[in-house]
Amino acid sequence: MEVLNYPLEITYIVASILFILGLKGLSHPESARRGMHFAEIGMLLAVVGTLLSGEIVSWEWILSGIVIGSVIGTLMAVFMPMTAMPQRIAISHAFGALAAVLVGINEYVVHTEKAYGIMPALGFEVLFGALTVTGSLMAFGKLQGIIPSAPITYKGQNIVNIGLFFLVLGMFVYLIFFPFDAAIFFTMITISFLIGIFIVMPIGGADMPVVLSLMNSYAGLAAAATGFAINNKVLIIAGSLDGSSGFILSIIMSKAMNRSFANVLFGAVGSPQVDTSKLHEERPINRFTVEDTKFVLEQADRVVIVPGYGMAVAQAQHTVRELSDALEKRGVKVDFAIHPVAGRMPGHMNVLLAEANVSYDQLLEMEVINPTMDTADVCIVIGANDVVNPAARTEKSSPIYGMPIIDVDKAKTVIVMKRSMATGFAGIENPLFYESNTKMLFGDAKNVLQELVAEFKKN
Amino acid sequence: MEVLNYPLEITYIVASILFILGLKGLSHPESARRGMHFAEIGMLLAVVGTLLSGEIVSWEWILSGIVIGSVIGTLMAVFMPMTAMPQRIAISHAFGALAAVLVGINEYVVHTEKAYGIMPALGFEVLFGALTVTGSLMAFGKLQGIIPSAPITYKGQNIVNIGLFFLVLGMFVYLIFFPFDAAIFFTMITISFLIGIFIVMPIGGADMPVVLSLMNSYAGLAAAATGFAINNKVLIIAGSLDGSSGFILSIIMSKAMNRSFANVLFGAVGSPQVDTSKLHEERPINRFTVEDTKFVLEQADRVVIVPGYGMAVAQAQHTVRELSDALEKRGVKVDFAIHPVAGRMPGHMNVLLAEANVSYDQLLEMEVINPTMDTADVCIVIGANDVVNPAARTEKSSPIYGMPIIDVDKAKTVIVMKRSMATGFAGIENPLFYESNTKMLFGDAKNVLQELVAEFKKN
Amino acid sequence: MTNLVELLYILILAGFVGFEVIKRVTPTLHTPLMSATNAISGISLVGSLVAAGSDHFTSQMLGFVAVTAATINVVGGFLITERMLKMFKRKERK
Amino acid sequence: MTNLVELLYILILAGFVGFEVIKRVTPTLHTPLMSATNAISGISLVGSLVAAGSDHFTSQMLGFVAVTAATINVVGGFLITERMLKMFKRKERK
Ligand SMILES: NC(=O)c1ccc[n+]([C@@H]2O[C@H](COP(=O)([O-])OP(=O)(O)OC[C@H]3O[C@@H](n4cnc5c(N)ncnc54)[C@H](OP(=O)(O)O)[C@@H]3O)[C@@H](O)[C@H]2O)c1
Ligand SMILES: NC(=O)c1ccc[n+]([C@@H]2O[C@H](COP(=O)([O-])OP(=O)(O)OC[C@H]3O[C@@H](n4cnc5c(N)ncnc54)[C@H](OP(=O)(O)O)[C@@H]3O)[C@@H](O)[C@H]2O)c1
Repeated sequence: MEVLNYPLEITYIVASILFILGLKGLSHPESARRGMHFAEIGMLLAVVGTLLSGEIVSWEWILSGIVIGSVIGTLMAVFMPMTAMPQRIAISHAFGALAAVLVGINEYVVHTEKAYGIMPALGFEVLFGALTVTGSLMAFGKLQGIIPSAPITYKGQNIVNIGLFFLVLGMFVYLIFFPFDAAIFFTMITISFLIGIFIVMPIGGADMPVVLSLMNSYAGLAAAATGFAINNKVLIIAGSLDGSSGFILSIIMSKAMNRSFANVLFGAVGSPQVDTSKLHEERPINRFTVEDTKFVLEQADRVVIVPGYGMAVAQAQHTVRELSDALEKRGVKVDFAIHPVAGRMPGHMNVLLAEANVSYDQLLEMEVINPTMDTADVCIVIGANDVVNPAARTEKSSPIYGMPIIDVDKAKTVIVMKRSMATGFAGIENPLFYESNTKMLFGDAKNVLQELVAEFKKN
Repeated sequence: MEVLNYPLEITYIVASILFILGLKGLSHPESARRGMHFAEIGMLLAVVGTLLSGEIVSWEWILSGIVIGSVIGTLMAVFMPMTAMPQRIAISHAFGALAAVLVGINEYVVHTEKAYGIMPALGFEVLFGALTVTGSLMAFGKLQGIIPSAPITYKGQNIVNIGLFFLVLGMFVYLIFFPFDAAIFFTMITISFLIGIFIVMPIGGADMPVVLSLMNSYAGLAAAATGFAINNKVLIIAGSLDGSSGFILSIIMSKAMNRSFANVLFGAVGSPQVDTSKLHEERPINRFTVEDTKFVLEQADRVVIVPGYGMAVAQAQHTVRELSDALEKRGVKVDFAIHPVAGRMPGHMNVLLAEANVSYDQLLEMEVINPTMDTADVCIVIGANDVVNPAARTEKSSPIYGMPIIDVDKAKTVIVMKRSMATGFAGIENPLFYESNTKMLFGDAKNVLQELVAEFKKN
Repeated sequence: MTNLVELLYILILAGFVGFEVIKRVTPTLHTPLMSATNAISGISLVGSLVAAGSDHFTSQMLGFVAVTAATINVVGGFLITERMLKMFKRKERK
Repeated sequence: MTNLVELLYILILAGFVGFEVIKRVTPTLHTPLMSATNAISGISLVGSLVAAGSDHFTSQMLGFVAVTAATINVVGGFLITERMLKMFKRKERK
């Protein structure tokens, strides 16, 4: 029996409570910052408590690590553009998981006798940790454009992946019974690293957000397993919180993309490769100019703006805000309709518009705005496509049938800003564009919006 | 170190999960019954697991207890009228807490050496258990009318109660350091029994629902303490669930009654004793007959029914359903508006109306119905008073100012059914009755409704 | 209590779970909630069984009364909750 | 692991808490949520510190790298979350 260090244990309990309260704060923008302060204090307590616990006998490596880590972390946080958020989260998962793997290896090689009793937890820890490290790095590479973002596939890929998976599983079971076999231990880690690479390889860049959330979940599981291995409850709790978070976000995304969750969980995520060139129907569309748009907007009492991935690509969020200001100055009521998976990351549109100083109570969720959509005079769709595709409501044969969408087609006039008739992420045709009340305003979102704002400024 | 009985521990884990899932089911009437089945299976598993754990060496007392308990429990459940629900819950709390106290005493007298190490938990257990037993019995007596329901007060009451409280606290602390003093242990239990009686004595019968919820909370705490004492995790979890439930319901009630929670927690709950005889203003009221009412209802497209404590007193729920059916047959849309503290128990109105076969999706919560209240042609208030008092919105000086109410006064016509101009639970005047669009229909709710339904049946 | 710290964690976490879960219980079912938690608090039955089933006479007596009381709670509580919940129905409306 | 059972309870309960709490996170803040949990997952720092602060050279080396990596996670994650949350403001509207 180890002797319990009660002050340390109490500190850890308090830290756990603070983490939970921190995440509870995120239920509303009002309480979010206070919540994060709770979580930060929790982390500080856990660290300081550990440092003062009496287990620390040498300080030089700790200090070096903390200083170097803080500098790198601060630089990354301060100089990173908001648009690079997915990459940053990806690489950060890799770091977190790496720490878990190293702690696990240390337990195994240094505290050998103790490690043997806790092999199940230790195995989980290094296994999940290792595949999260390389999986996240792959995701980072694809998002950053270092690795080609297209799916990399080859014949027999599934067989190789499944084979490796069972190989690792076998080694894990073997180690539980014969933990002394260090060669197998390290081989298992190496193969786990490989699996991380292999399972992300065949996944297209656009699907990376789902991968990110899964990695979040896995990193959480690795941390929880570490908690079991070193008998540390705060690790178990923090790990479970992360695990649930990643899990729930993956569910939300897969639901909103109309994919089964199993499909996502087992890594069979691939960008749909539809040849869109032949899709365009020969039905007529209505084109609008910037002047037409201004004319229609001037008549409106209520305008709803629906942003999508195109707004992020064009970096048009600030210009959108200017348009909204110009309209409000003329007494028009402006709301933003935010679809849960607009963009490429949960909450993507909200962060961009918040960055551009749009008030968060103007950002309405799909369920809130849809019932009022028929009272909108004009709906401006800015670089959104799939999330406003009425085929999800009407066409049983459509791959997105059943997915909830923003009912822009119920507004009196719909103005769609995009560069072409091209399809969005799902690669499917959008009948909205051919509706009689839909007007197409072609061009890069930022350029078009700048012209429009300039028009409003003229008089 | 005790040797762990893993199958038993796993059974307990599963039972804990099932309890949580069971309560989660209550988030919707649709999932509620399945949820309760989960909780029942959880309980069965916990009991069977314990019986098979190998710790049981004699069966006769167990079997007798289970048989007798089951018979009494079944009889109580089958023959109890729905209106006696508060009493039943009260007495049931007493039984649950009694079990906790007896388990605690047994630990102390039989497993003496072990008990001494766990005195803090044991003390909590018997202390909270004992005061819950007598407190619940008192509440039962008041609700059932065995004990006069009026507050029983005497000079110096507060001083006596506070004195006893500190006495018990002192003994508890003493026992932690000198656990061998059995006399003190049993004196402490005896005084706790007294405290339970004394704290409920000065509380009026109408305030018993708050007492009930608090007793629920205390019973939960006693169970959780038992869990600490006998190192049983499922007791801790079930106890925490009960504790939170009682706590949250007390908060909801005290909020809806416009009392501070501290006021409730520290037992200073008393029925407001306002002399209502002189309150009635000399302003004119509009009286309605049953025929008038029928006439107005026939013209209506949408009718909202607001039940209150008077409906429960008159046992009028079935007749209300008949009225609603008669109206619906004529094509009138009928909704029920349920205030969170209408009646004398959280959810009181819902249970009564469900008993009378009203569909639960017709029972709308206050927040849902209020925004639509101005589209109601007629609003029928049946034995409700405080929960429809517009003074809560307008009169800053009113004791209920700020309490959320159902905005019946926004309907085109309001028909109020009650026996007189008497006040309700809060003992305050209701300006609603003097509004020009309010019509008073005096009489016992059941009688009046029966006449009304008969009128509708005539033609 | 060698595992006091762990039990504390369990208490705190179960409190959080209880709080979150109970907060989401629909007000429509607040009365069934009261009787359901009442039934669940009969979990003291588990401790009572061990006492009643021991070979020590005092334990048996205390345990017998405790088992009876807790069983009333469990059986009565669940039956009455079921009875109430059975009443909550959605009618097919035309 | 003498307290395996308790740790399992903690894992399960924390999972329930996580599930309930995360479900209530407003979709508006899903991106900050991702970076906040990312920062919290830097809790591995606690284990890393013990390794880096031991008197065993291998531990020190493994620990040093782990401390660095986990600190990047914690510091970077919280800073970026703060930076994002600071952007969510409510304007006074006329
Ligand atoms: N948010 C998430 O968490 C997440 C995660 C994974 C996948 N997804 C998926 O991503 C999709 C999101 O839907 P969405 O409607 O936001 O986007 P989308 O369906 O991908 O459509 C974006 C549209 O923006 C236009 N666009 C691109 N660059 C533009 C520019 N510079 N200026 C103007 N328009 C531009 C494109 O048309 P042009 O080329 O004609 O301009 C494209 O049709 C959904 O299918 C969702 O399932 C989301
Ligand atoms: N639900 C809870 O959990 C709970 C718990 C504790 C306290 N409370 C309190 O209880 C009150 C509930 O409000 P409420 O509006 O439901 O009731 P109320 O304000 O108590 O009013 C009930 C009204 O019903 C009338 N009435 C009584 N018997 C009747 C009969 N046989 N036929 C027709 N009418 C009859 C009474 O007037 P007449 O005498 O003129 O007929 C009385 O004014 C609130 O103040 C609340 O704070 C509720």
